[in-house]
Amino acid sequence: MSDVNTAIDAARLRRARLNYLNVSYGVKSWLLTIDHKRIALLYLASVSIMFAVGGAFAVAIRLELVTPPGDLVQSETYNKLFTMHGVVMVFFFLIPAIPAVLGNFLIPLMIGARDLAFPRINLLSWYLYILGSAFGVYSIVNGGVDTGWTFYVPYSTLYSNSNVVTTGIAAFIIRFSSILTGLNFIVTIHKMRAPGLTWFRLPLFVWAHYATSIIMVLGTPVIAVTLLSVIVERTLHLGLFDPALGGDPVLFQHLFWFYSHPAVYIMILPAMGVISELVTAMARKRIFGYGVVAMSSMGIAIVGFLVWGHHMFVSGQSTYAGMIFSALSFIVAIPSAIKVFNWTATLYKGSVSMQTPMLYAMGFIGLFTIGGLTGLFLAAMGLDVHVHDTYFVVAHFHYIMVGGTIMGYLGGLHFWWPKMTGRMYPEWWARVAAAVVFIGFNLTFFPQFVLGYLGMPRRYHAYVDEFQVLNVMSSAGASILGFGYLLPAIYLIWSMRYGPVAVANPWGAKGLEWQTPSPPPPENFPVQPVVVEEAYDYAPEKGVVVV
Amino acid sequence: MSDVTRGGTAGPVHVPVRGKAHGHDHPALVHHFADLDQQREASSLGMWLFIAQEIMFFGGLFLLYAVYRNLYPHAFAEASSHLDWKLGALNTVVLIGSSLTMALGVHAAALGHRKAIAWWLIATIVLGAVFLGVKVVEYGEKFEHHLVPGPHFHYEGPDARPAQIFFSLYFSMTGLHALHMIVGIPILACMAWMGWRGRFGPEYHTPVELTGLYWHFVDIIWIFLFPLLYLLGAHQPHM
Amino acid sequence: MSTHIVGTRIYLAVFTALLVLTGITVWAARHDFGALNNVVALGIAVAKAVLVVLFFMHVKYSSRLTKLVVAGAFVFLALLIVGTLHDYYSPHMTAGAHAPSISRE
Amino acid sequence: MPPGIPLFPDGASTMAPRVDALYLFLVALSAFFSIIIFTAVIVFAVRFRRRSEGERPPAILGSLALELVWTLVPLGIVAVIFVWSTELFFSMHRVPPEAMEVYVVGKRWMWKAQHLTGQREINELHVPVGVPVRLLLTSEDVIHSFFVPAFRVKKDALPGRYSILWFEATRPGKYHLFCAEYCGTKHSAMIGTVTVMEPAAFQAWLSGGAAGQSLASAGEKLFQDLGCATCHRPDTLARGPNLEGLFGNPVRLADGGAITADESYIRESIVTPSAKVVAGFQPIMPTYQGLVAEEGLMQLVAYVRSLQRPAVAGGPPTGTSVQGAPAGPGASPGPAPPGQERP
Repeated sequence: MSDVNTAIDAARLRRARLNYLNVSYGVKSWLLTIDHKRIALLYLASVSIMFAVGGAFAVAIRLELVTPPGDLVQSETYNKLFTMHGVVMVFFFLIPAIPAVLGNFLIPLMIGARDLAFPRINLLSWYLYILGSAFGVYSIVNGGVDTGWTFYVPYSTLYSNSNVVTTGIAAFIIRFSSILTGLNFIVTIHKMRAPGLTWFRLPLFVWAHYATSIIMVLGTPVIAVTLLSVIVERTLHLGLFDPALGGDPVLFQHLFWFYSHPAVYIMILPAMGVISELVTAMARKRIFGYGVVAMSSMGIAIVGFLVWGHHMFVSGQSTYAGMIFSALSFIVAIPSAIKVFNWTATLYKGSVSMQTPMLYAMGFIGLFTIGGLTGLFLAAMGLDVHVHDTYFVVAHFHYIMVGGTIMGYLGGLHFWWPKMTGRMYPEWWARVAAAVVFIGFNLTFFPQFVLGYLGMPRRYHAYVDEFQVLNVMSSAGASILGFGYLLPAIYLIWSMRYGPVAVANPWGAKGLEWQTPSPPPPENFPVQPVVVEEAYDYAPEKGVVVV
Repeated sequence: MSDVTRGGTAGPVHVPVRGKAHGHDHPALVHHFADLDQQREASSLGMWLFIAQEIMFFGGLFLLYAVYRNLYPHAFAEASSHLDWKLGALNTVVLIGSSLTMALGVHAAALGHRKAIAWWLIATIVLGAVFLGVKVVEYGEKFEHHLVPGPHFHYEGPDARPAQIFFSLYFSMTGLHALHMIVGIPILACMAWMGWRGRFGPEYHTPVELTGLYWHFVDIIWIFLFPLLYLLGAHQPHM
Repeated sequence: MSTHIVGTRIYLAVFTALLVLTGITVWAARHDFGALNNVVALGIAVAKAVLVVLFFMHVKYSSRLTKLVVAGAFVFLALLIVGTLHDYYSPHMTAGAHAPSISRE
Repeated sequence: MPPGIPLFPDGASTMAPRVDALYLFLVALSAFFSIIIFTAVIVFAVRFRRRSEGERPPAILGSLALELVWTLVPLGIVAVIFVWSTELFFSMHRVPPEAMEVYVVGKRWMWKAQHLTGQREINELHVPVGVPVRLLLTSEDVIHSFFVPAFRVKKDALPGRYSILWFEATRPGKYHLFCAEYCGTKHSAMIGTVTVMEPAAFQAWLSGGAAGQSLASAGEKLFQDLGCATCHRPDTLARGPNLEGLFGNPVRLADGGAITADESYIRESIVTPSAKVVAGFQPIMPTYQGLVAEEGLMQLVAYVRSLQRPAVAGGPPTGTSVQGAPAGPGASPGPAPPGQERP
């Protein structure tokens, strides 16, 4: 291990090397960059800001819910708070977070390419993201929007008095950012792989992003046209969704969930890819059942398109349509379960290091397991009738999106931080933060399962007294969770300047991204790498090529 | 030392990668591609994925159409008879013609026939403009007859509400389609100019090829819009 | 691996076929085939689209990947439309409640 | 958990124990799998912790047998859950024929209920214990959702269509009624109480207060006021279908289709008459969209429902719930117009 680093350090000194960070300076060199690594950092900065904005709304929500009556803010304000929390977190943070930051940075490195296939389109994606965010921030500053992130008609088209149109435009624009990112990834993975890097040698992170990109390209346009029709209907009132004019509001729900359920997989699949990387690197072991894990990503992406009706069991969908959607929803649970089992089996007889990325990976596996299993409650129609639109659903999707996606994102950020910045983060602080996040998360969201089964509906500004104890627990947990998120924000920024200088491969991990210096040179690899072995080939007795 | 190599690279040896024989020094080659073939394949796949997302984008509107058509079959047929199927058929022929000239333009580009590229693409632009001109006439007619959805919509008979949905879909779908053509025409002009300047040849004509894919896709959308919008009520005695 | 050059005669043949099919669509629309009206209209449109995709867009001569992307896009479009229409056509168990309805024969 | 933290909601309907059983089964199943996964992850992480940097663990590529086991076993388990939960869902949709009817309209931000006897309530619903109750739900504006946690039932109330929810309360008491679908500013204030009473007490409640006229007779009044009877009459001058004995029976339509005349059909025929024209009639009826409020439409539905064909012996198609409603307008039963289906 150490001799590796020495060798690479020596090589680095020899070349007095340039990396993608110091190759040029100035605002212009960043805003006009077409280097995927710099664009990834632009995304990192922008999604972090949006995460902070969305988090601030969450804080206000949890503060309001400490007491049963709506006493902190007006109902109208509260409705805007949870709507904007949802809109900002889903559209501006969760969907772009892992693909646009980690995926952008890592996919070309992992497949031995110099850049994504379309670097200018990649930059365009970021500008679309910024333009969409600008509309989003404008909507917020202009008084916000109160429809819920789901924009259900006819409330959003006929009754809401808030900024539905500008928020719709924001989400509409940001869709194209997402579509172009997905398109770029698919082409890159197909056409830019290093010699010898066959499909079944790809890191699972790349497989996960490939599956995600399919959803981005095929699902996102549908929500774009749906939002467009809401905007048109709200402005011109043509009757597309107004029952008084012959329209059908349930049709909107079909269109909305056709994208928005697969969108959940846009959020979780990349995190699953991250976890596959973390588990193998931290256990220094091949993934258990590579082919199964890779194909389960594809299975989730495709079957995930066929389950949207489970959001509509009580909304007037036909009984038999509900039955089919329920059956498919149970089936889509299987590949997720398979992944969890395979990650667990990978640890068996491994050489497990309990550094921060591993803590996040373990947290992910635990929380995703709970999130996934509670998904079964919601796919089960007879039970979903009771828990639908209650805090049970809120708890479930936060276990997936916060417990899953954000744990994966933070784990990945720590794991690849040395590669991205050339600096190590402070290990002790990072472990503390991981523990605090885990505890705070569970305290925040586990009580919400109970609240949901008790019958507390979601999106309630005021609630009946018997729900108070659990709400107080949840709010208390939220303050711990918020503190847990502040820690990495502080020490990661600190480490960019003061952290110990990172070697090329601090984890002793496999994967092409670790074969180039930290931070990588602008062209990624000094020479074109050639792959001669399977992914995660840690075992010394197998597949070794000694030059 | 052995660790470095086990990581999956064959060490610091410069390995010749893809077919360098082909278009390796062409001015159009972008730095991060190994050769023109890789660049062409990547661009073409990108364009196809773009078309795939376009299909889903229009797909949302086709779904709205399918549901409301099934809910209100009679109203849709009757409303459809207010469209002039003759103009629709004319436009179909014009657009198919423009697809032909587009295909011939791509063909000329692949052969490197400088002037032929420009002329075929100009023919495509002209046909596209004819299509849009007919569309303007049609829209104007609808406007005069108060068939534009919104406050001025006026429709006789008991099916005014579903008819308004029909016309909303008519304007959204044909409008979005026309928008795609309006976007396409300047791109065609640009390609014609580049073709005239001799930028394309057997080795490199990807931009023309991709523009062609886009233009043909727009044609395909119309191929579906024509029977779905114009011909529903054709066997009804209305017009 | 360069572009396949398709002969201009094929283009002209496809163009003629498209014109003929357009004529058939218009003719067919003026005759009532009952329940088959949609099948005929959409069948002809699909045939035309297939001709354009295969010849004008060169998919016939393209890689399997291109064919897969084209097929995949249409499959997902079908999923969207069939999945939703299925809700409108399948029955509600509770008598008295149904979608803004489609009469069933 | 310390005392004072509620963990389980009240159960007060026939559905509650069945939903709870499935819930508890799933909780146990989730606990079982979570514990297995957690234990395995922690035990492996500790037992196989990295002891030295040079460690090289064995390469284990996978095991087809294990993959099959952890694919097929979960598949079997979800199949069981699917069958169980779908059966439960279906029984939530099989309304007992003897169910008592209540008509409910959601409106921002209140629930308005009308009993057949004419009692009206706002944000309250009184029902007897031990009797199945069928709610006909709709909304005047946006989508609402009628949710009674203690009964474990919920159904969206949609504008422009009817949806149906039924329950049978098992225990007298007062239970929460919530709106579960976000409906705007005062969504969280769209709450109320369902009061379950002993049958005798419920009868007393029904007969007490100013009930006024029954729902069907309110509907009849509306029917007359709107001039419906000009065309919908059982004699030869009828320009619209005769409504007597219509309810619950199949109707042949002008386009060749057929439909059962249920509440949704009757509502649709009032607001969108041209959608389904009865065979043998011209589409001449004007729309009443916007002219009659949802509650009025429900009264009309109740009235049409109450119209039985006097000539036919045997019970009304929908059981006891419409008893006490007046028997149709005074006009004598003439020959049914063409197209009117006879059972």
